[in-house]
Amino acid sequence: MSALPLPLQVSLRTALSLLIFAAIGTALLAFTFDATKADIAKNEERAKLKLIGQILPASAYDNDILQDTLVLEPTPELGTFDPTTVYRARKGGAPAAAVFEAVAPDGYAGRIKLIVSVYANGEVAGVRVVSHNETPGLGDYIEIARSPWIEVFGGKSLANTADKEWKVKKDGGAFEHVSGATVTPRAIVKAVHKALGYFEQNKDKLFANPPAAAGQGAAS
Amino acid sequence: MRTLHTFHGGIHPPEHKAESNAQPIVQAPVSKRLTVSLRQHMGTPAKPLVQVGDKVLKGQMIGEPAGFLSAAVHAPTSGTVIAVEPMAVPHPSGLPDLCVEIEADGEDRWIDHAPIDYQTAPTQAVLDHIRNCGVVGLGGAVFPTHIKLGVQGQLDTLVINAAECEPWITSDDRLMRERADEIVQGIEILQHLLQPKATLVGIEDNKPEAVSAMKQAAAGKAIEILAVPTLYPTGGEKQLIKILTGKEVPSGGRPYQIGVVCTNVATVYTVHRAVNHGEPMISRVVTITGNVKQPGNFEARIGTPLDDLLALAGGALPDTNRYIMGGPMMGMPLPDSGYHVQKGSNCFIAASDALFPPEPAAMPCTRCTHCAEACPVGLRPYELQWFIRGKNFDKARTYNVFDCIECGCCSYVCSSNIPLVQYFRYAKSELMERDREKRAAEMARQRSELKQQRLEREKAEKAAKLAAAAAAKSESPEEKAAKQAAIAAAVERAKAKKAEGDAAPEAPAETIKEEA
Amino acid sequence: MSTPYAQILKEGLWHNNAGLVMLLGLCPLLAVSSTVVNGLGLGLATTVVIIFSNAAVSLVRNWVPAEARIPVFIIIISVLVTIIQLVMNAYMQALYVVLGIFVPLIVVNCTVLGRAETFASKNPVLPSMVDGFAVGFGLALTLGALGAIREVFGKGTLFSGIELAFGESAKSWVIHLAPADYPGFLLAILPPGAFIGLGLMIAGKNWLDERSARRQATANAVPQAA
Amino acid sequence: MLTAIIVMACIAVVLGAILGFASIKFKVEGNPIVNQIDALLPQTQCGQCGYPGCRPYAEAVASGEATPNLCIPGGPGAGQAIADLVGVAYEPPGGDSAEPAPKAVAFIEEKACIGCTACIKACPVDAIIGTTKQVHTIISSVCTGCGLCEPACPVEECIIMEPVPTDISTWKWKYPTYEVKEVKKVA
Amino acid sequence: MSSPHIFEGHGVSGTMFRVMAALVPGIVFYVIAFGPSILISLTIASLTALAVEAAMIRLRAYPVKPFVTDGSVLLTAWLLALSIPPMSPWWLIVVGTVIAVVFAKHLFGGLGNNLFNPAMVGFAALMISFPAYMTHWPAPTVLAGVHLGFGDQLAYMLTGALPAGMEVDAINMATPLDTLKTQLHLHHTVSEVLQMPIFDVIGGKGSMWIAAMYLLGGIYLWRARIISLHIPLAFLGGLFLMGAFFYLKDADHYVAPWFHLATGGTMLGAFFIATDPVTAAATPRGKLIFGFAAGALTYVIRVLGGYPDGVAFSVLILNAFVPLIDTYTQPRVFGHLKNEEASK
Amino acid sequence: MESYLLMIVGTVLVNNIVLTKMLGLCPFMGVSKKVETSIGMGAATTFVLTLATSVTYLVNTYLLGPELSYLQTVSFIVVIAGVVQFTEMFIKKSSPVLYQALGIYLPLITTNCAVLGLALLNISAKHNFVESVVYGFGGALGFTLALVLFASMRERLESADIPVYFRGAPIAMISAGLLSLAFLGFSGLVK
Ligand SMILES: Cc1cc2nc3c(=O)[nH]c(=O)nc-3n(C[C@H](O)[C@H](O)[C@H](O)COP(=O)(O)O)c2cc1C
Ligand SMILES: Cc1cc2nc3c(=O)[nH]c(=O)nc-3n(C[C@H](O)[C@H](O)[C@H](O)COP(=O)(O)O)c2cc1C
Ligand SMILES: Cc1cc2nc3c(=O)[nH]c(=O)nc-3n(C[C@H](O)[C@H](O)[C@H](O)COP(=O)(O)O)c2cc1C
Ligand SMILES: Cc1cc2nc3c(=O)[nH]c(=O)nc-3n(C[C@H](O)[C@H](O)[C@H](O)CO)c2cc1C
Ligand code: SF4
Ligand code: SF4
Ligand code: SF4
Ligand code: SF4
Ligand code: FES
Repeated sequence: MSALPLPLQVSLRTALSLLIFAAIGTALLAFTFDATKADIAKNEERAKLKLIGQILPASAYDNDILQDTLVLEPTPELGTFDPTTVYRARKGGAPAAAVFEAVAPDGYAGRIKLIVSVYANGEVAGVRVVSHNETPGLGDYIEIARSPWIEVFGGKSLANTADKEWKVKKDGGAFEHVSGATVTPRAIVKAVHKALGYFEQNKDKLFANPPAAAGQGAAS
Repeated sequence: MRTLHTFHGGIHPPEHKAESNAQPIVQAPVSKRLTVSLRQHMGTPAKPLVQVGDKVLKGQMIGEPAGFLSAAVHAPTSGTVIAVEPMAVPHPSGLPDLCVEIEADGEDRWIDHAPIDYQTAPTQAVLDHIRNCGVVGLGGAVFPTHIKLGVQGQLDTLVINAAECEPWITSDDRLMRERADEIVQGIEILQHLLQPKATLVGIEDNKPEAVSAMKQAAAGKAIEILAVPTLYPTGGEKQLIKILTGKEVPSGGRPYQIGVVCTNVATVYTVHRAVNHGEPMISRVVTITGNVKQPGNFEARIGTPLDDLLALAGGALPDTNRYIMGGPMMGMPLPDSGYHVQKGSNCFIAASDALFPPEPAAMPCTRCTHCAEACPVGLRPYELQWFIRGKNFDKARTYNVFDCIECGCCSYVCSSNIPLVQYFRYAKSELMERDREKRAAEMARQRSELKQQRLEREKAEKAAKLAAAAAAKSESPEEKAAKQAAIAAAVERAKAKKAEGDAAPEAPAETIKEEA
Repeated sequence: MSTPYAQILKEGLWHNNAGLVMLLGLCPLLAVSSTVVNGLGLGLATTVVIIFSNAAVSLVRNWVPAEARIPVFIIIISVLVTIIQLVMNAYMQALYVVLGIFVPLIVVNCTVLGRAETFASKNPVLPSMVDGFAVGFGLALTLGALGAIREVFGKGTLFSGIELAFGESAKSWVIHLAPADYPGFLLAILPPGAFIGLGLMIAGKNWLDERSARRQATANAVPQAA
Repeated sequence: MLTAIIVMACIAVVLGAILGFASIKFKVEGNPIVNQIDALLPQTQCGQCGYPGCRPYAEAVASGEATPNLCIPGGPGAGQAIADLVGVAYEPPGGDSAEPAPKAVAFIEEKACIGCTACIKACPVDAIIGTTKQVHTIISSVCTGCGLCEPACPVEECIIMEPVPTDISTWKWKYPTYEVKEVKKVA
Repeated sequence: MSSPHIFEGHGVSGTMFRVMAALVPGIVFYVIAFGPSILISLTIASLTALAVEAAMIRLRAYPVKPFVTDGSVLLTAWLLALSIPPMSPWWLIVVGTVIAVVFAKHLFGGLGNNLFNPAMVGFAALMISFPAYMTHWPAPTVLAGVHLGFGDQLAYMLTGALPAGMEVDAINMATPLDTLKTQLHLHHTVSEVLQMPIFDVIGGKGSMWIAAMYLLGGIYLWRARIISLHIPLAFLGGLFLMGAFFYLKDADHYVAPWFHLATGGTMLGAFFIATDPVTAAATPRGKLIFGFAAGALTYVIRVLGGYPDGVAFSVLILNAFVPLIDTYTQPRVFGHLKNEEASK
Repeated sequence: MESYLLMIVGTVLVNNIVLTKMLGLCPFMGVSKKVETSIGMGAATTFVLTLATSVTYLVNTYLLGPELSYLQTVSFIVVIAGVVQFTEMFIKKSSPVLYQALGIYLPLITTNCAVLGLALLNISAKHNFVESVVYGFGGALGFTLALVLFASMRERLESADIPVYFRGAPIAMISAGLLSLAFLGFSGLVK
């Protein structure tokens, strides 16, 4: 080794020590990763179930909802630009409800991402806001952590609420809103309304194919 | 008709010329005692030529020019030298400076003096004559005039500064009204020496009488008399040159670089007295105004006590509590009347709090930019004071503090009453001090490196020598001992000397000054 | 080169506090300190990383060639951080999600590398770990304190979000300091509040330090005068 | 696991090679920082910093061997500037911040001088002229006032440090004192 | 003491009180349009500001009197009070004033040292902290179905209580700018939106009168040589040009530029806020850049951004640029060449 | 094209990495005493950041993939260190002048968490290659803008009469706070 020119020698020495440390480090990491993999996956599952649990009572279904999924291509009616996952709840094998993503594009400060669960009969089981940029302190009462407002959708359906009632009170509709911040609820009401329409029209397709292969739903 | 140009900024303070410009110049009697400072000009002070007890004649040189940037000082009357020592002089530091005090013998006897024929004499002789007559600029900077008049090369314009833009002062105004012909003769001397293509006299248009007197005197000569708009500081050399010629003296540069020489009218008059009459500069016209009974202009000997002049003006009113030498914008404050006329004293103002209300308390700068709008140089005084307050002098330099002419416009308009000019003077003197220190440090470093090199060289030489003398025997122990004994003896001697020296202290010997 | 442990602790916790004095590791300090729980959570994670990275660096310091020193340290630190990341994800996922990108960013927290460089690479293992603890815990305390200030002003609570770390049952630990209709001073929680809050904390530390220096000075002066 | 290690190993080797190469290629030639520090020092060459002159001290600071607060004539001003330059915190030297003494120059009482040349050797800037057994004189315009010659002289009261007096030509304008601000009195 | 020995400056308080005087006509019309509550806001803000200023100066051991009486803090308080909705709760005004005076002014060293416009810092802090309170303005007296007297307004501001049987919605409404923005968001066209009653009174006439009065005050400031016209004209120009550009592009979705000149904080901003000498650019060219950019940015924030009015934020953003602007727009100094200046 | 422009406006003004995302604060505080140096630091960071985001994108897409995602942190930081080192070499070789100007800042960039932060954000935002590069470049521009503005403000504050306990770091923090407050005015500009 000493026969090599100095720069090369030093390069080699550096590379070698880095190599050793990188190898040891990576081995350690790989080991930890393996050790925690199961826990992490379980955690993620639990978190998802918890979210779904908020908008769909566990009693409403008996299948493994996280495995019974369907990937939707971007859908303008739902306002989505990326593929999204639909979780399908079944009771005794019959369609019970679907949980899917919808986006309200015209919030005060951009897109508001929702997750909506709808019973097979077209009735809303629940809605939650997943992410939004609305003004803190003004438009953020749509978060369940701040106010129960978002629960106004429970039980609403196209059948029991006429199309022209799918508006905030200020615009003559049926939905409450906080005075001074109508833009946000207006956007959400519109989005949920559209999502219901989409659900009605594609109900069969949504529940149609057999449960997707395992693993597809876990990718996120 | 020549088109006049303008400069940025400027202000219109109340003029207060009427108080003193109505009466003719009064000849002030020779005072009993005259105190003449040897620092009557910019540059190196004159070297005293007289000692206490010497008899001097009027016009006798009592201080000789020391070096190039210097001018002579003369006895203003005949009499006896009674003191050559530091005395109070008008200087912002309030420090005393070397003066010659003369007790007048009342005879006022001239020393022999003769005019010089400038048309025929060699230029250098004329310049030397002017220098020996102690002619310095009377416009404010008291710059030795012979240097300005010795400019070589093609001169474009000779500018005669008769703007007299400072409020209250009227000495140039009276001089022009009464002695326009002499002034024109003086201008002709300058024209002869400098050969300018054009000669322009700038007079502020608030002195119409002076303008017409000068126009009359200059009729038919190659001298243009121009009335310029009244705006302080039109009389600033660079500003006047800009107004009259449209040219700007480059920053840090001198007018001659753009082919201009600018002198004050009173200076020109003094040149005329010196050249055509052979009279050295021993008197000047001084305005006494402000809080006095009868303001006016007086032709007074250099060294005349201010008190005597005040008496001629009817005395200062009772509420007078300070004096200003010069105008209210650039003049120097004097705490009392115990000062004397200098060559540069164009005016003394007796001040009271009623006439000159003390400056209100300063508040922080609000960046209102009034100062920048008023600054004739286009500086931004608010930025400068901001940096200077933070002791960030380098920034002050990059923001051109050295271009400030200390005209005071910014302080005058400052809506927060900040003494801006003082900040700038402070910063300039700090920066100059730093530059001096830097030069000194640079020199010290070079010398230290030289010494280091020398030591190394010597060490090397010594090593070589030692090697050479390795065979030969080294210094004998006896020799060494002898050396040491010699040193010890010297120490003893010195101690003894010191013991006796305590009784008879000696004047410290001068340290040798290296020529810079 | 080893310093007495008390000295190390004092330096790290107060005199050379990473957040307040050295102004290192500012991003996590400012970005995640919107509540006490977030602040302390990341602070403690950082502390663990510094302790172990200091230990590891101190262990291998004699075997690493000079020119590979920094990269090796970086590898060590990033491996440790990833381990913490995985462990947090497995056992405190909620908190992990909230802290987000700032967990992996512990790698570039200059404090960690700084301690490895200036202390651990020159000292034995135990003092290095103590130093790691002192510096890390000093940072964690700063984070917690800043989080407390911001949380109290911004939400009127303390320890909100504690359930992220300790599960739903911990929700009752949250302290409500303000009446329910406190409108919340959002500025404190938003980025400007983070900067201003830290500025106030540093000024407060300056004030405390100067006060104690003045006290010490008068205490010293008295015996002299006597 | 194996892929993981291989991937990381590749990255590490590439980086290591680059680093090693770089560390040789860019060995710092000379240290320009020394000149910058030297420029900030007062060049009094007094040795109060504990180094034989300003440049050696500058070298010491640059190498991290000395702290920036040792130069007494430079005072906190120079110290702070150097600290900023090399990026360390400036701490005032221990004890009360001694105001730098007013500038003085050395002066040799000619009657006392024995011409031993000891002061010449001590003077870092060669401000003293004279040869063996001759009366020595100091060129005051060159003297930095470092005072090193004073202790070197074997004769007492031969070399005296004389403060440079302020006169009209060395007088400086003061900071304006017109501020509304009152200085807080420290209890 | 040294030269000069004569002075002309009016002192800081002279300047500040004259600026306050210039605000008075605007305030009078404000009272006519929105009722007397603005006077309560002004009082609360002024008292808070004076108290906080005195406390800060006391803490710093400076002489209290000259600073507290210099009027600058009162001006800050007034401008803040005029920017936040009248009938805001008292604590909102107090919090805003404290932030303005303590954080934006005194921590930077007090008068003359601050980088950011204190009143606007106070406003912006309130805007992001309490948007719910900051976006709702009382309906102009003519529009409100009910009329609140002075006592009612005072009680509402201090306790939040309305006279029995009255709802907040009855007296509050979004401002014209806010309404315009929201309605355009709903894909209405400008002409449809301008049919709404609110534009009749405020956008059309009420607020135009207030704006005209501020303009009048601004002209007085200019005549009194307290401000130069560089900033206001450039500000209005920037706003107008942006407005005209978008208006000409699509008149259905962008309202005519003169609407922008007459609404919101435009006139107050152009003549009283962007001109704050301490925090605005100070070189002549710098002032033009500052004003123009602030005006243009005001439009951008109003029309494309998240806030109904952009004056405060655009002034604050430009405040941050002031040191750079000032550095690179230094005017030529006498005797220096032109290009010499560019390189600082 | 327009979407990239919007992305740049978004990263520079609306979601400025320093003032809103709070990344890269150490150099933001540390290298902002002089405008001149801040420009140098900004330029150096811009170069490195743009390069680093593209290289990390490639590493992530082609070397790591989803299975090895747990190696992101480790591999990215190593790659960044390499990029910085490489940049230093390259600049020194190709432009000594540039090296004079930027050289001293380069080592500081490795531990600038904006670099790693943007690389990680790119992954979580699922940007494609071009987007990653634009995002990195925009982020760096935002960093430079904030840094230069802040430096100019600090230069001016140098002479301000700041209360004693607030001199230095505290007032710098508070100025940064107000700067970030001002930048909140851009929010909503790009949805
Ligand atoms: C800074 C700011 C943020 C706002 N944020 C929201 C928001 O997030 N959601 C919302 O619905 N309205 C928000 N608004 C209010 C809207 O501009 C508009 O005034 C309001 O939605 C109209 O409601 P109204 O019809 O009940 O008066 C915000 C206003 C401002 C000034
Ligand atoms: C050849 C020549 C050289 C000069 N050199 C200097 C000089 O070195 N320093 C100086 O202050 N003035 C010098 N001056 C004089 C200036 O131009 C100027 O007249 C003088 O400084 C007084 O200007 P003021 O009263 O406007 O300050 C020189 C003039 C000439 C013609
Ligand atoms: C602000 C300012 C105002 C001046 N005003 C006059 C003036 O009114 N009249 C004058 O002769 N010199 C005035 N000077 C002095 C001139 O700049 C210049 O020094 C003088 O004209 C040169 O002539 P001298 O060497 O004969 O004095 C002023 C200088 C300054 C800085
Ligand atoms: C023309 C003018 C405009 C002013 N505008 C404001 C302003 O918008 N906001 C403010 O807080 N102070 C303003 N002031 C007052 C004062 O300059 C301000 O409080 C300083 O920023 C405090 O240092 C203004 C003063 C003047 C003379
Ligand atoms: S004193 Fe200096 S800065 Fe002030 S106006 Fe005159 S030239 Fe300008
Ligand atoms: S005039 Fe006075 S207050 Fe106005 S900017 Fe100039 S220095 Fe500042
Ligand atoms: S103390 Fe300062 S001046 Fe003296 S030698 Fe050392 S560095 Fe030079
Ligand atoms: S003469 Fe003395 S005091 Fe002066 S530089 Fe030389 S050693 Fe120093
Ligand atoms: S922690 Fe972000 S740059 Fe240091």
